[in-house]
Amino acid sequence: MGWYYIQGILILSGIYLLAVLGLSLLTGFTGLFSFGHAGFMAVGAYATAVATMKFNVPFLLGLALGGLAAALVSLIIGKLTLNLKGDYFCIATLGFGEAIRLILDNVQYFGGARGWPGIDLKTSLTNVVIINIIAVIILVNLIKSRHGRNMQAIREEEMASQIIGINVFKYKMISLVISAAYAGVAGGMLAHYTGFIQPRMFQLIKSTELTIMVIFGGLGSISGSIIGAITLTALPEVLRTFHRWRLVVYGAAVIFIMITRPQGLMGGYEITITNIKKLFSRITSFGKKKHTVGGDGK
Amino acid sequence: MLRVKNLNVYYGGIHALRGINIEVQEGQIVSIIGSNGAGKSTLLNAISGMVKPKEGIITYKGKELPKTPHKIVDLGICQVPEGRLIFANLTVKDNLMMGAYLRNDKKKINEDLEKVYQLFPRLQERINQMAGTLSGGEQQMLAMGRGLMGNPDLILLDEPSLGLAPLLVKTIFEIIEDIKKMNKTILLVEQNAYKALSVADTAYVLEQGIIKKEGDAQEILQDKSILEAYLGKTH
Amino acid sequence: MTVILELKNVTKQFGGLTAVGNMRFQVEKESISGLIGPNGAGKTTIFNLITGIYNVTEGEIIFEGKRINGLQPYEIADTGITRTFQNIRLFKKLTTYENILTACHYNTDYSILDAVIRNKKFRRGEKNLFQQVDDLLDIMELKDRRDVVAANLPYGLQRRLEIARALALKPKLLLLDEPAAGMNPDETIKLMHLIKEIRERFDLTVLVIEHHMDLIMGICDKIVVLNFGKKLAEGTTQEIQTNPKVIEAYLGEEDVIC
Amino acid sequence: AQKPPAEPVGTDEDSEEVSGDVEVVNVGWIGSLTGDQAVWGNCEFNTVKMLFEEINEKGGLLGKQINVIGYDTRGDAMEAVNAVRRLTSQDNVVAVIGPNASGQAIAISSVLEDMQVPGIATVATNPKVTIDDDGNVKPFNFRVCFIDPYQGAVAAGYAIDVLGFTKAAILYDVADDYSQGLTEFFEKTFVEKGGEIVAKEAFKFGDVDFRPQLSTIKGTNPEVLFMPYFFKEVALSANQARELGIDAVLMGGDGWPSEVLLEMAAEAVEGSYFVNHLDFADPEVQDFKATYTAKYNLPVELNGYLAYDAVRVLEKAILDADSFDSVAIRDALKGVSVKGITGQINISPETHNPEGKDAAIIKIVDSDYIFQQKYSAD
Amino acid sequence: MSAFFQQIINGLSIGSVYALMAVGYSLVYSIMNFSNFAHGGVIMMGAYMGFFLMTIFQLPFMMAFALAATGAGLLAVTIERIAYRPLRKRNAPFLYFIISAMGASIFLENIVIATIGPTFRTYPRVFSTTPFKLGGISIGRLDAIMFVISGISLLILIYIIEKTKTGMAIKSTAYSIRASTLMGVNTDKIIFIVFALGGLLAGIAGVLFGMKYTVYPQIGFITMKSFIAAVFGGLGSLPGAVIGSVLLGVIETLTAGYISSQYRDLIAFILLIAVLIFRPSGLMGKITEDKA
Ligand SMILES: Nc1ncnc2c1ncn2[C@@H]1O[C@H](COP(=O)(O)OP(=O)(O)OP(=O)(O)O)[C@@H](O)[C@H]1O
Ligand SMILES: Nc1ncnc2c1ncn2[C@@H]1O[C@H](COP(=O)(O)OP(=O)(O)OP(=O)(O)O)[C@@H](O)[C@H]1O
Ligand SMILES: [Mg+2]
Ligand SMILES: [Mg+2]
Repeated sequence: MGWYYIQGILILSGIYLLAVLGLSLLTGFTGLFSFGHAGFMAVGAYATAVATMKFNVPFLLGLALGGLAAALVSLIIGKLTLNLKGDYFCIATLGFGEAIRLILDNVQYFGGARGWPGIDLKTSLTNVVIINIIAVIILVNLIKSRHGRNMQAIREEEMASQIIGINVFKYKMISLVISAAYAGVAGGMLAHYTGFIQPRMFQLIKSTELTIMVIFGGLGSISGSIIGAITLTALPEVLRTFHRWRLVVYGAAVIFIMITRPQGLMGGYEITITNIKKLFSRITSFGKKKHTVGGDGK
Repeated sequence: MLRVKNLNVYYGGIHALRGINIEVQEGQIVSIIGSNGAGKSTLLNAISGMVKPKEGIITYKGKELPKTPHKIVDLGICQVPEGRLIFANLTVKDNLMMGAYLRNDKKKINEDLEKVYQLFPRLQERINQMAGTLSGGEQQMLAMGRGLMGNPDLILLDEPSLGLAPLLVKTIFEIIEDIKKMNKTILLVEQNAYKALSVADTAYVLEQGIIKKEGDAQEILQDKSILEAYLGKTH
Repeated sequence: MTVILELKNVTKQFGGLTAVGNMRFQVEKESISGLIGPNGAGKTTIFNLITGIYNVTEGEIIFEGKRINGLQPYEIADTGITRTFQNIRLFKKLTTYENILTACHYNTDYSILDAVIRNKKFRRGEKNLFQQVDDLLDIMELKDRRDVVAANLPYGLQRRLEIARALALKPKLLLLDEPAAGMNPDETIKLMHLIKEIRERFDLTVLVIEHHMDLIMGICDKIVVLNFGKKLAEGTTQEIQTNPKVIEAYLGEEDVIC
Repeated sequence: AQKPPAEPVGTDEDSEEVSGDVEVVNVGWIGSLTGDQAVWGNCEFNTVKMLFEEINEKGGLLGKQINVIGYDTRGDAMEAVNAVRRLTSQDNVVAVIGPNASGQAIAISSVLEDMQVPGIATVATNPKVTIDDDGNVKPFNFRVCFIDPYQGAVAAGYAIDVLGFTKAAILYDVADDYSQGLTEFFEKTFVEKGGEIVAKEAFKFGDVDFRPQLSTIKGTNPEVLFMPYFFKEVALSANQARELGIDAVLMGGDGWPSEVLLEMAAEAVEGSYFVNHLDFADPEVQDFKATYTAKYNLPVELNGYLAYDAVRVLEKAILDADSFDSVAIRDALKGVSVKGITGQINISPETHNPEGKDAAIIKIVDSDYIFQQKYSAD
Repeated sequence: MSAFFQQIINGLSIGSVYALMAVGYSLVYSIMNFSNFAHGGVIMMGAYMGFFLMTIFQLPFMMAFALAATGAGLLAVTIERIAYRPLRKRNAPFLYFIISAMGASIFLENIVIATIGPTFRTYPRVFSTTPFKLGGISIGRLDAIMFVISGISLLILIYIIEKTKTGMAIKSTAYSIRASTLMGVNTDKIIFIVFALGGLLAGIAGVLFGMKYTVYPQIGFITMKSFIAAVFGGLGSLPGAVIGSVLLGVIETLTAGYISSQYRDLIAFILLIAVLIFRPSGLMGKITEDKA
């Protein structure tokens, strides 16, 4: 019953998941907060559409080009803003996201605000799943390497990172570019899923939702991001019959999660085979020692 | 004046203080010594209300201490914390004024301010510098000065000589004795056990959350085993 | 004996305040040198200048014959200088092991692509790193705290971990900013031996700031004394201990205890 | 006699429910119940619910009760796609009414084609809603409103031919597809007919202050100022234009009519013209208006009329098809002809648009919407 | 020439709207060190409260104004209690606060849509809306009022923060809650005061905004601009928030008037980035060097 519908939700979750994975690298592992990722998705969506529809590039290559385009844009943005701290960087990315949308609204070659209909429907559950598996593997391998560790060091303490020889700017940039590329590919898949793109699909609220998914799942946890993306894409669907109360519940749910589980669902933990084993042995041995991360000051 | 009974503190699974009992007499200097991670700071934090004990009663002047830290400060208990915790975004002067936050006697405050400047002339030189840019030792002076500005009856000092030049360490201990003369009570946590014991009346040795030894400071200073464990070589 | 680090007329001003003025001294290769002076004399500022956290207002800093001022901190780390901080700066939420492992990143050079496809180069590189971390944990006696989150380590061990993290870079010059602060005399003495040991083991040059005279007098080949941003004296431990100017400004008359 | 307000329908239980032995057939609706377009969406949904109740009371369609399952789209195309996927595959609807914006309508069109369920858009005015890029008509997509080019052309034609203006200025919302569409075709027609566009200024959705643009426009002394956007912005910009001393005649499209407009900017819009789908004073409209207002205690927004027509078109198509089979309904929709509230609706089999539907020109006189004439672009 | 002055006046008028919103936002930022995205929601609720007090309850304007401002203050405090305090007690990083704030903002906007409805509401007319005329230039009455009110509230806030003990406690709490507590500061009370003040300003902004434009659930959207203005001026700096707002208003206006209204936001934004490249903490923000 309703497989077509469920499939649709799965595909959409998968598309968002891809963007969330990228954002997770940036936010969860490098400690940078972006409100502009919908903008990167937009760049990816339009670039992919131009490649496949105007130049007849094959779908997968088109996706790669979409990712590349988003990466290039992020390179420029990063150059300008990665030296900014905290909220300044947030607002700068927010502005860039909006700026990208404003440009797309005005450029009639892409259909302007009226959008671009008639894009071939190429995104399927199969290719979404395969691309996501590849994306997760790449991300996990990256994070569990010296490069990923350098990013985490930056998240923890910038000055000390510098002192141990980490080129902070470079690693922030790598993180931003990779995450933008993920968002770009996600955008391309979105374009070929709905067959229609329009600048207003990539509003600020989309960036916000991506960030909420990352934090909901738990910063610095890839399995958390996966759970976050799927739960939060599905949640509004589950609530669909609540009509206008739906977003009220959604807003309340976000607050509730934050105040009851401020480290997010997974909070830095990963679901891996070893961890499952550990958990199991802990349960069986009634072990109760658990290190809590206690900080003082703020 | 201060009595701690059967105090137990946990950090998550870590049992940091295990059934601590101490007593502080009015007008005395009481030293607590112990190695790293023994729980010294935790004890002071429990008294000032910054950590919530799981078990135990702390009474001050016969009454149980309130739970909220600012009310404890209001009773005249002031902590000069480990790691200084000065307000980096405020000037030196404003930091000192924050020390007197709960006081309203303008005239007395200004007198005390002068006193602090006398004790630490460097602070007077830097009146308008942002406290965050002070050197480590200057920050320590500021933290002490700020503590004194509260005009407390009981001062909790957490490693006041940390990071101070030898000359200044001497000064600090002189100041501690001065403060005692002003009829104030001091609970002193120090790594510099020799110095701490020499100024103290009573002392407690804390080890892994348990009081290992307590008694007259001079007696402890004579104790061979203590000397070996905490003083390294003697001079 | 060769000079590894040289400060030539280095000046640093903050607004109107001259924190370091016209500073000149040399550090010899594989020596342990001490930097002492009253609080606020400018010791930490000198470390900040050497490691590129502050820019020099005037003067030059020469390391192994090359000028390093003007470089980014990470580039200076590249040349072989690293440090610890007076106010501990660890990667707080990472474990002891991860703290050191991160700092080891220098000692392998696999690229991002290598990491993503997990090829041989990557595996070999990682294995080397793991080995190195284990060695360091051994030397620094942090083995039993391997998986404790740095923020939850007691103060003394945090300092030790900072040194371990610095050593992971295999530096030529190690700057220690008050490594014994917050340690009791016993621990201080242990630390003293440790510093000597690592100097031997890693052929290090060490420049150390300390207020614990036991430590300074116990290990330093040479001492530089600062006062008000200026050099007050320079010499061997013997010379310094008996220098009346130093006694007046810093040590105090009384026989010094720790 | 009045009935109590309907329960919000559309829960799963509702759709599976079979009351007595009368079968229930589901029809889908989508639109914005939340978000910045919620005003319109809510009115549409209310209208559809109300009309279905009336139909059911009169014995239903082909002996069956019809039930509407409505989902919110938040004005988001992705949500619209999800909602229609759910309607067509899980709720087994026979047809979909809505949505109220072109972006969403185009986004869902491939789902409708896939699932072979016809959709009748209410106020999606972009030509691409029913026609694909190659100019072929999309088999399952229909609409009951006229399209942007038509509306833009009507406004321009009326301004130049009837009112005799030759200098026009445009203020539009660059982030809005509707506004861009109208602007494009207004400009095209106006220039083709020999008029001159003296200023073309833009704002962005969410703005509330238009004085910078209006000050520029003022400097060009237009005779007519075309404002192709929705009534909140119309009210604000009209007020601000008057405040700045612009005395050009204001003109707009079907985003204008609303009680709120007159409430907010009665003096400023006095004497203005706009293109509409119908004459509000038309006696045939009054019945619906009165029932709706009595039932929901709200004024009817323009979308309500178009939702009304969408229901009528669907009703007629089902009767013509004599079946609830989606494909049969689709076949019947092609060329369906019914008297709607906005005029006679003849769905063209070639374009799936209501062809030959005259626009109504309305003038605001003494704070009232006064019908001027039917007007069609050539 | 008069067209140019008219544009400047337009810019000041838009800027004063941003300023009124930015001051409250910046105030909360200065103590909590995070962007309180729920501020827009509070502004919106303030506008609705004022509207209903004047229409349904038929209260005179000044009374409705005062009550709405108070109500918004209470609302801001409530949000702090529910959405931020638990995080504060756990020393959660600033990201969590932002997300919680966004949750609150989504919640507020949609609860209004679900209960009051999505329709726009128009304030009853209190002042004559005919603008002052100065030569060929028109100046809106409400604009002038907003300008004055944001100026006055700025001065009052600066006085409180720079000259009173409470102000010092606010600054110290902003830096470290822990250390302030040790000084005897009741930090919960200080935070209460800050949110109450922030909410009060939001309420004032909301009512004036509603009167000038209209009331609708998405008013919060416009506060995005005021956030950008606050960043422009330097986060946490109250004069910065006002100057940033006014400048942003004028720049936007001149861009729209003389360069391109299509790309107005883009150009304004590029300017913001340019400022941040040269002054990473905004125009008036303090550049805090990290001392090792
Ligand atoms: N916030 C915290 N979370 C978890 N564990 C903590 C926390 N604070 C302290 N501990 C642990 O509690 C124990 C006692 O710590 P405390 O700081 O009281 O020791 P101390 O005697 O003051 O040591 P030091 O001389 O290093 O200051 C230590 O094992 C420490 O690791
Ligand atoms: N960023 C800064 N801005 C202004 N003044 C500064 C800054 N950094 C340091 N100073 C000042 O420069 C002087 C030297 O500071 P420094 O930290 O080098 O002292 P230090 O010798 O390390 O002292 P300590 O032993 O107390 O740590 C101090 O007076 C300090 O206040
Ligand atoms: Mg301690
Ligand atoms: Mg120092």
